[in-house]
Formats: sequence, structure tokens, C-alpha cells
Amino acid sequence: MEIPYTVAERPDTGLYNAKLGIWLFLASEVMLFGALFSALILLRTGADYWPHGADKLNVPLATVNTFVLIASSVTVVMAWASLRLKEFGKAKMYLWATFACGLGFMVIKAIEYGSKFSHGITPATDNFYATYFLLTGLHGLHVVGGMVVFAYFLGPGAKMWRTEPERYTNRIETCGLYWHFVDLVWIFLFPTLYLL
Amino acid sequence: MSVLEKHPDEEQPEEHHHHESFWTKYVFSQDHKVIGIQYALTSLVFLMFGFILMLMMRWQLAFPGRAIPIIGGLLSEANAPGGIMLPEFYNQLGAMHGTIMVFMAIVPLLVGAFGNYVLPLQIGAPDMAFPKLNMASYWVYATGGLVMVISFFVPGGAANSGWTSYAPLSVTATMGQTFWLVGMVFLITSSLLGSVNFITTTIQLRAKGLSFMRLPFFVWAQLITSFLLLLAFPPLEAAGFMQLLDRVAETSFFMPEGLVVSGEVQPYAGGGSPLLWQHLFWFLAHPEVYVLILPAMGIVAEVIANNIRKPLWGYKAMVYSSIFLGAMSFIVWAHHMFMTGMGTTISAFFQTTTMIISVPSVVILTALFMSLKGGSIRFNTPMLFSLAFLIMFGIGGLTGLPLGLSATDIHLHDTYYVIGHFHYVVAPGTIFAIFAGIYYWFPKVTGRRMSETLGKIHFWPSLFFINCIFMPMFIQGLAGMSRRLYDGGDQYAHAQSVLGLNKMISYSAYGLLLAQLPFIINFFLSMKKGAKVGANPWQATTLEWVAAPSPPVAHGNFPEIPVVTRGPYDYSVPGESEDFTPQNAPLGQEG
Amino acid sequence: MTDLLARWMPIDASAHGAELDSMNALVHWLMALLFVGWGIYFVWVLIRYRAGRNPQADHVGAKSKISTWVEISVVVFEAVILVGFAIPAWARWVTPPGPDENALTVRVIGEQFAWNIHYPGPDGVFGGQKPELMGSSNPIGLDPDDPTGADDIVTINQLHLPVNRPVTVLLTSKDVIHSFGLPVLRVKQDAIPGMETPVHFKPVMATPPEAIFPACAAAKECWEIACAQLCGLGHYRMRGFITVHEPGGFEAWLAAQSG
Amino acid sequence: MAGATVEEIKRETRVYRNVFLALAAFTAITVAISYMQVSFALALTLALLVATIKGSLVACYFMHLISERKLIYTVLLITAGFFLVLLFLPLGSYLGSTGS
Ligand code: HEA
Ligand code: HEA
Ligand code: CUA
Ligand SMILES: [Cu+2]
Repeated sequence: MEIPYTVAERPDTGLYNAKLGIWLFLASEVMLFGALFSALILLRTGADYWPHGADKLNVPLATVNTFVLIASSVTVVMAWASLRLKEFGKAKMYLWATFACGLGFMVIKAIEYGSKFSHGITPATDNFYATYFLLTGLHGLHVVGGMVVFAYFLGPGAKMWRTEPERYTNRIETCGLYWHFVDLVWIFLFPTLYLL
Repeated sequence: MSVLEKHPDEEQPEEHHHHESFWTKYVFSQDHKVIGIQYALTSLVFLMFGFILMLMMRWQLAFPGRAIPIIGGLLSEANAPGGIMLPEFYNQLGAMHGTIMVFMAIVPLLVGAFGNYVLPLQIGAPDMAFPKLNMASYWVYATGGLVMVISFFVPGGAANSGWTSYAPLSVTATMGQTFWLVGMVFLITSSLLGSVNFITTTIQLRAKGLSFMRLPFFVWAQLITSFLLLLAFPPLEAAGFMQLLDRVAETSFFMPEGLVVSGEVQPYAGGGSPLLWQHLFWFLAHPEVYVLILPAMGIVAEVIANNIRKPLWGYKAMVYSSIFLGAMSFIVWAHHMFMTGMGTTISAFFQTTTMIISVPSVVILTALFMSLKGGSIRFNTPMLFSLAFLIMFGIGGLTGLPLGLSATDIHLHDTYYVIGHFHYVVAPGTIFAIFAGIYYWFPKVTGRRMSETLGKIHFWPSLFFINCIFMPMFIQGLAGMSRRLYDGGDQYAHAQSVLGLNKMISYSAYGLLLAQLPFIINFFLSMKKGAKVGANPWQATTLEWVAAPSPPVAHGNFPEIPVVTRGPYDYSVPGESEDFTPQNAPLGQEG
Repeated sequence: MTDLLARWMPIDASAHGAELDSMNALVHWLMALLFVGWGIYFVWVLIRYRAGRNPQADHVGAKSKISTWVEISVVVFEAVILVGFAIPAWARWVTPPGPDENALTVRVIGEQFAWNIHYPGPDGVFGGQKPELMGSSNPIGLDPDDPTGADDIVTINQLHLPVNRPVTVLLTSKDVIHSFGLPVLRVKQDAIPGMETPVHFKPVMATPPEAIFPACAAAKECWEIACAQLCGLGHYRMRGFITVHEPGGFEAWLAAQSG
Repeated sequence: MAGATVEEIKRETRVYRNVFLALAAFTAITVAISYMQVSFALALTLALLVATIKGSLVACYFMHLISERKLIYTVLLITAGFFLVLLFLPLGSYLGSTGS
């Protein structure tokens, strides 16, 4: 017996399984990052001194990274839109663009981290850097995770487009939701860490 | 119904053409039933393991400084030279008993085993919504468990800072703590995967006609539990990362400035807060205790409804109370932290929420009590365990009240009163519910019944001994005896008057171990030799009994997809010929 | 119930303890009432409605409103005890003694596995501390360059207090979290490193001679400080002693210490 | 959403492009604000305000929450509640502590 609603939507909820699943997963992610933000607020409030992010961190690089990430968000939705228009070639191009943006983001992040480490700055330096490295590091892991998934759907996973195009489209939609969430986290990380 | 009465062996449908290897069928299976059984066996082993750790501790508590008989010689010199337990080892056992029991035995049993096996059947689904994820969740759990077990063998042994792992003690502790953190990250991840699956399955794969208010209470309990796991676990995962960094990268999330441990100034930059860990830990761990109790209530509700032969009284009130309980459980956590120095406003807030959260428990319990009235009560083994659960949970819940008021908690906090309180809810409470569930669903899983005689020989001594273990703890707690004492309070003057109870408790714990023998024999014997049963040996109404054979069809569960026409507990409906009307009985036709 | 619980509880030598104990008894009354009430009902219902006696179940079941009344009374009781007793009691517990009450201030610094007690000496001022100076000869790291510290008195595991005079204990820890538990005085408070937490109480009963250290050890009747929070392998033996002096005795003890 | 016509999808893509431009503009604005010398409270308010606007744009359009099902809203609403609790209640308790 097949599992129902893997592709089609269940009439009374209006959702297919994976859509609900990914949103639930994102809900848990909200709580994960929420705890880190909560820790940041508590530590910062309790600290005698807390540096101004812009004095310590590289704002221009992070600004570039913000553009990179929002660009990658728009390319994913475009990929999804193309799939819905049955333009697989175009979709592939957009997915490659997304992957490239992710890569670009990580390269810039690596440069940022590298310059900190070369100045002897590590998470152990103080709690400002500890929260900075933890939050951006965990966020970076999420970016890498997303890239792995996109690589899969561009490579072996792309076969599904020929057999079950609708399901493939749904998969790109759910990955897209995850990717936007990663973007969204960055949108809040950027000002709280770098600008305040 | 006739399709269901056939012998299960003839029932395996031949429609599955592809041949399944041993590996895909039993090890890397994606069938929720197999995964459920995997979870059950693994976590039962952990339950036994957690129990054995405790039996060693109980020896030390009753006879401080005396060599542990029988297994003492097997312990390494670093832990127990000459079979005599060292304090370091005692602390490892304590921390790991708590961790194993909560995260590797009880939750996987309730959710991983019962939830996985029963929930899809009760909602008429062919499987979980995401079978691969389901398989992954088991294997991530198994990995986490393995990491925890390995931690006993690393230098310095397993984690020794309590299951609560309060910083800075945990941050400065031996390597076992790092394993604990890594293990916890696996266990949490597994729970997250599971909860996404459970919620999606319940919402998306309900059979036709199975509206929310027709769900068996067990399914409700699992659904709410899954939400708790989904939203409360991630903060502990985050906190785990932070503690891991504090340990391996010398960050100071939880470390204040100027710590001097054993005369040495610590290298931490400082600025961290030990209380931050406690907040994040209890933000998970309080909802976690309802994760331990809600599915247990779910099991008990199923068994009781079946054995009183009438609908549950106040089903809706129970459902709404559970939802309310789940929501409230997120804002009571700091009642574990009254003694950390709390101002009046904050303590008033958490005391009030704590008192409020006791009300839905009272409502659920009252509903179950009232259900008994007017019933035709059958006293089989699952029912005995369920009835005992009501009383035992009642005792455990009631003793939560003096702890929930910060002023009375001053004297009771961190004493054996707390140990008594929560063991009453988790041991004679939840474990009894688990036993009830095993006796109840065993025929569905194996197609055979467990022995009633052995079941009763299991029940009565267990009930007796478990009360002899935990009741005296209230007295010890009132005397002010602290928990986590390696010598069981031997040197404290204020504990002298209650010291004798330690021996009684320990003897009872060994009695409890003996009382499990009939269960273990029954469990394995009945798999091979138990009386064969048809689809519905308990004459129940819910879908797992009335729409699927025992055991259910290997892939897809049901010979034909059920369509639900009524609520879950239509027992003794006036005018029907049988005293139970299946949930999928066609409308207007006799069951 | 107060008497029943008191059979197991240690004696109470503090001003605020009686209130806590009677509140505890009150809560236990509610618990007992519910337990006995439901227990009687439970036994009755199981006998009355067993399958043998009642072969045909009633689809509708109980119709009485009693359960609602029970629930409402539980809520009312909890509300009363919360607003009437628990919250005010806590507010009093965290309120420092007034300036005219001549309170004694003592610092208590927990460490693995001992209680360091720090008295300010005749000048009434605590000397400064430095973590790097902490060692076995100077357990709390008193700064020798700080003149206010010269007359300070530091004891290990011996807390001496005067009777009938309010005390404020300023509590902290050098290393990990401990918990400062005084069963006979109904006091418990976590000692958290990096924080200084005040605890206020008033002993109203002097320690009887046979319960004074070291004589008490033989009689097993000591008034103790019991560490209540897991703090490492020596948690079980992190034990201190309290001596509440008769009027005048405390001052004599202080003088003997500085002399 | 499954039944959207080609026209509708094309229209959606134009919305995506506009949202992208808006996000870029808002990013520039936050960075610009951060270079102005304003009090911390004002800087915090502005930064969070802009971040919230950007976040809402991503959530509403890219994640098409604006036309999502009720069930998803319910899940997110529950999460949002607990998220706020998690964010601020620990801090409140910490500040309400008698120790210092
Ligand atoms: C399944 C687990 C579980 C459950 C359900 C509960 C339920 C409750 N718990 Fe418990 N608790 C724990 C597990 C649990 N707890 C654990 C593990 C700890 C210790 C952790 C540690 O420190 O290691 C703990 C500790 C703990 C503390 C901290 C104590 C301390 O450290 O000082 C507090 C304080 O408020 C508390 C309160 C409560 C309350 C008010 C409830 C309420 O929800 C209870 C409501 C129930 C009732 C009020 C019963 C109603 C019944 C009737 C009305 C019928 C009675 C009839 C008969 C008996 C016949 N618990
Ligand atoms: C769910 C949680 C859970 C459960 C079930 C238990 C069960 C038991 N616990 Fe435990 N306990 C904790 C959670 C739990 N505990 C926690 C969190 C702590 C605090 C730790 C800390 O300080 O950090 C604690 C601490 C704790 C202490 C205090 C130690 C101290 O403070 O120093 C004691 C003391 O006696 C104790 C005793 C027991 C006993 C006798 C049982 C018994 O009830 C056990 C009974 C077990 C069985 C009856 C299992 C039988 C097994 C089978 C039948 C398997 C059969 C197998 C097959 C068929 C394959 N526990
Ligand atoms: Cu100090 Cu326990
Ligand atoms: Cu709790």
C-alpha cells in the first residue's frame, strides 16, 4: 500500500506531507536559534562590557555576504517557478546559481574566520567572540547542509524529474523553504552581531 | 471482519514482488512495525541496564564501603577497587542512571516503540509519513546510545555531573562529559526526526472519517508529546553545543570569571553564567517530564476504556487538558531553580504556573477515575497495571505540590523527597503504564497472548516492592537527607534517624529485580508458546484491533483501508448485539 | 499533620521555620484528603463495578457533578495557599532585615569540599580577595595588602551565630555550584560562582551543648551544614557545623578568634 | 498553488524580483544606519525593525507564507509563542534574581 499525499495535497489540510514536515522542522530550528539568541541576550545584559560589533567585525564583508545570501534566496524561488513552468534547463541553471552563492558565502566566511584566527582571536577570547563564532558557525553549517542537498538534486537526485516531475518540484520547494529560513536567520544575525 | 480471522501466516500478501533481504527486512527496515520493535528491544535492554546501575548504587547506599557482591569483582580497579565503589564511580552511575532511564529507555519505549508501532495502526495509516526518516531516527538513537555506553570505558569514566549536568561542574569534569554531550546531540536529533514524522503522520495520514475528536486518546497523547519534543529539545541541543565549546574550546558561556578549582585559577575568560545552562536545561527538561507521562496516560486510557467496556468519561476534557498541559509545560521550568536565588516576582510567576499546571493533571486523572463508574470491569494484567498507575501517578503528582511552592521547597529541595516524588511518576507510574502497554499490545505484535498467570505473578510483587522502595524516600526527604550522597547520608547527624530505611529500600530494589523474572520469562516464552489469537482478542474498538490482523500486514498494515464512522470507544452501545462497536463499523449496522 | 511530619523532620531552630512547616503540613493535608477521598471511591468502584457483579456496562456512565466540585475545590485551595501563604512567605524570605535590627553579616564561600566562613572582624568590613591567592593556607584568597582584611576571621566548616539576632549570609562559591543547606534552620540556598546571593534568617534557639561540635560527633546530634547540590566526588562529605551561641557567647567566641 | 497558470507564475516571478530589490535596499539602509551615531536603544530598535521587515518579506513571499494553509499558520503561531518565552523569560528570571 502506498503512503498517501506524498505528491498530491490532502484535501482537508491542503498540504502534501513533506511541506508540513519541513515547516515542522523549521519550527524546531526556530527554537534552536532562539536558544542561542536567548543566550546572547542574557550574556550581553549580564556583561560589564560588550564591544560594538562594527568595531570588531568586518562589516563590509558581512554586507557582501548578506547580498550573496538574499541573491541565493531569489534564485531558489526562481528555480521552483521554472520547474512549475516545466523549464527544467532554466531551473538547473538557477539551482547552480544558488549553489554558487552558497559557496561564495562560505568562502567569504572562511576569509573572515581566517583573519580572526590569524590575529589570535578564537572563541575563547571572550563571550562576544564566543557567541559570534557559535552563531555564525552553526549558521554556516546550515548553509553547507543546504549546499549538499542542492548538489544532490542537481546530481543523482535530478533523475526524478523524468519519472515524477511533480514530486521533484515539491522537493525543490521544500529545500527552498529550508534555504530561505537559513537566509532569514542571517538577516537577524547580521545586525545583532555586526551592527549593534 | 472475516478477512481478519484468518491465521496470520496465511495473511502475508504476495503482492510484494521484490525480494527482501535479511538486512532490509530486519535491520534497515523502513516498516514502522519493525522499527517499533527495534526501538522496543533496544530500550528494554537500556531499561534493564539503567536498573542494574541503580542496583549497584543501592548496594553502596545500604552498605557504604562494603564490596559489591557478585558483580563487584567485574568492575575495573579504577572504579571499584576490590569491588568497593569509589565516589567518582557512584557519581557516574547516578548521572548515567538518570540519563539512560529518561533519554534511552523510557522516551524511546513510549514514543519510539509504542508510538511507532501503534499510532499508524490506530489512525488507519499504511505506515509513517516518512519511512526513511523513521529508520534514520532509530539509527541515530542507537548511535547516541552507543556513544553513551562507550563513555563508561574512556579515561575517567562516564559523565559524573548528574543527569542535569550543571555547569561549572560539568565543564571541568572528566572526558565522559564530552561523550555525554555528543551522545545527547544524537539522542536529541533522533527525537526531532521522530517528532516531525509523528506529527505529519497524525495530521496527514488519518483514515477517512477519522476526525480529530475521533482519535483514540493515545494518539492525542503522542501528538502533543511530539510537539513538546519538537519545540523543547532544540534549546538543549543549543546548550549542549555551548557546553561542548566550553569544554573543548575554552569558551566561557557558562563560566564566570576567577574560578579556582583545586587551588588553580581556571583559564576561562569569564563573563558566562552558570544559571544560563540551568535555564536552557530545564526549558527542555520540564516539558520532558510530560513527555514521560503523557504517552503513559495514553496507554492507560486505552487499556482502561477496553476493560471497563464503556466509553471514557470526559474524553473531550481529557483532550483539552492535555493540550493545555503541553502548552503550560513550557513556562514552569524555573520551579527547579527556586533555590538559585529568585526574587519574589519571578518566584510568584513560576509558582503560579506550577500550580496551574497541576490542574489539567487533576482533570485527566479525575476523568479516568469517573470512567470506572458504571463499567463492567475486567481485571486482566494490563488493567491491573493501569489501575495501579492511577494511584501511583496520583501519589507522585500530589507530592509535586509541596515542591511547587517555593517556600515549602526550601526544606525539600534536593532531598530524597524530590527523588520520591519523581520516581512515583516515572517508575511505578510510567514503567507500569509501559508494562500495561506491553501486555495489551503483545498479541497484536506477535499474534500470541502473554500468560495471565505469570502476568499476575509479575504485577503483585512489583507493586509491593516498588512502593517499599519509594515511599520511605519521602520520610528520608522530610528528615532533610540530601540526594546524590555516595554514602547515603551515613555521616550526617540529621540523617541518622532515617538511615535504616536505606537498607529496606535496597532490599526492596533487589526484590523488584526478582519480580521482573516472571515478566522476562513470560515475554520470551509467549513469543514462541503463547496462545494464538485472532485479530481482536480484547474485543476492542480501535482500528489496530478491528481492521488489521495480528500481526498486521507486513507492508501497509491493513488488508483494506479502513473508513472510520464513529468515535474511538463505542463500548456497550445500547441496542447493539456485541458490547463493542468497531470504529469502522458501517453506520446503521450492527457491529 | 504538623505533628506527623515533625516526627520525621529535624527540629526547627529558626524564626521563619514554623511558618514553613505549618504551610507544608497544610499542603500535606490537602494531599491526604484527596488521596483518601479518591482512594475510598477507587476501592468502592472497583468492587461495585467488577465484571462479575456488573456484567453489562452502562454506555453513559457517571452523571454526577461531584468531580467538577472536587476540581473546583482543588483550584480554590491552591489559589488560597498560593496567594495567602506561599507568595507572602517567599517575599518575607527574601527581604533583608531592617537597618535597626542589628543584623550580623557573614560571608560563606563554598569550595570542593568545604565551607569557608568569613567574618568581617571588629571593623565590620570584609577584606578584599584575589582568586590567585587562594590556597590551602589562605582558602578565600584574602588580600594581605588590604588593611580592612587584617582583622577578618576565617573558619572552615564552622559557622558560629548568635541566638535571636538576624543573620545575612552572603553566599558564593570558588569553583562549582554548591548548596548551603541548614536542615535545622530551614535554610537552603545555592552557592553559585560568580554571584553573591544573600540569605536571611534568624536562629531563635541556641545549640544544646550535646549538639555542639565536636562533642556532638559521638552523640550524632550535630547541627549541620549539608551541601545539597552535587559538586563532585566529595559532595557527600561536604559537611559543616553550626553553633548558635547563647547571648554573649558569640561575642566571646569572636574575641577568642581574633585574640 | 499546484493549479497556478503560466500567467500567474510569471507574475509571481516579478514579485520575487521586486522583493529581492527591496531586500537589497533594506540591507543598505541598515548598514547606513549603523554608521550614524545614535544611542544604543535607537540603533537596536532601528536594526530590529529593518530586520523584521526583511524577514517578513522573505517569509511572506519567498516562503509564500502569505498564501499558506491555516495549519502552517497554527504551527508557526505556537512556535512563535514559545520562541518569545524562550527569548525573554530566562532573561527576566536572571534579572529577577536576588544574587548579583
Ligand atoms: C513524569 C514525570 C513528572 C511529572 C508528571 C511531574 C509532575 C509534577 N512535578 Fe515533578 N519532577 C520530575 C518529574 C515529573 N514531575 C522530575 C524528574 C524531577 C526532578 C528532576 C531533578 O532534579 O533531577 C521533578 C522535580 C520537580 C520539582 C523540583 C523540586 C526540587 O528540585 O526542589 C517540582 C517543583 O515544583 C515539581 C513539581 C511537579 C508538579 C507540580 C507536577 C504536577 O504536574 C503534578 C500534577 C498531578 C497531581 C496534582 C495529581 C492529581 C491526582 C489526583 C487529584 C488524584 C489523587 C488520587 C489518588 C492518589 C487516589 N517536580
Ligand atoms: C525515567 C526515569 C527513571 C526511572 C524509570 C528510574 C527508576 C529507578 N530509579 Fe531512578 N533516577 C532518575 C530517573 C529514573 N529512575 C533520575 C533522573 C535520577 C536523578 C539522577 C541524578 O541525580 O542526576 C534518578 C536517581 C535515582 C536515585 C537517587 C540517587 C542519588 O541521588 O544518589 C535512586 C535511589 O534509590 C533511584 C532509584 C531508582 C530505582 C530503584 C528505579 C526502579 O524503579 C527501576 C525499576 C526498573 C525496572 C523495573 C526495569 C525492569 C526491566 C525490565 C523488565 C527489562 C526486561 C528486558 C527485556 C524483556 C528485554 N534513582
Ligand atoms: Cu558542595 Cu555538594
Ligand atoms: Cu518540572
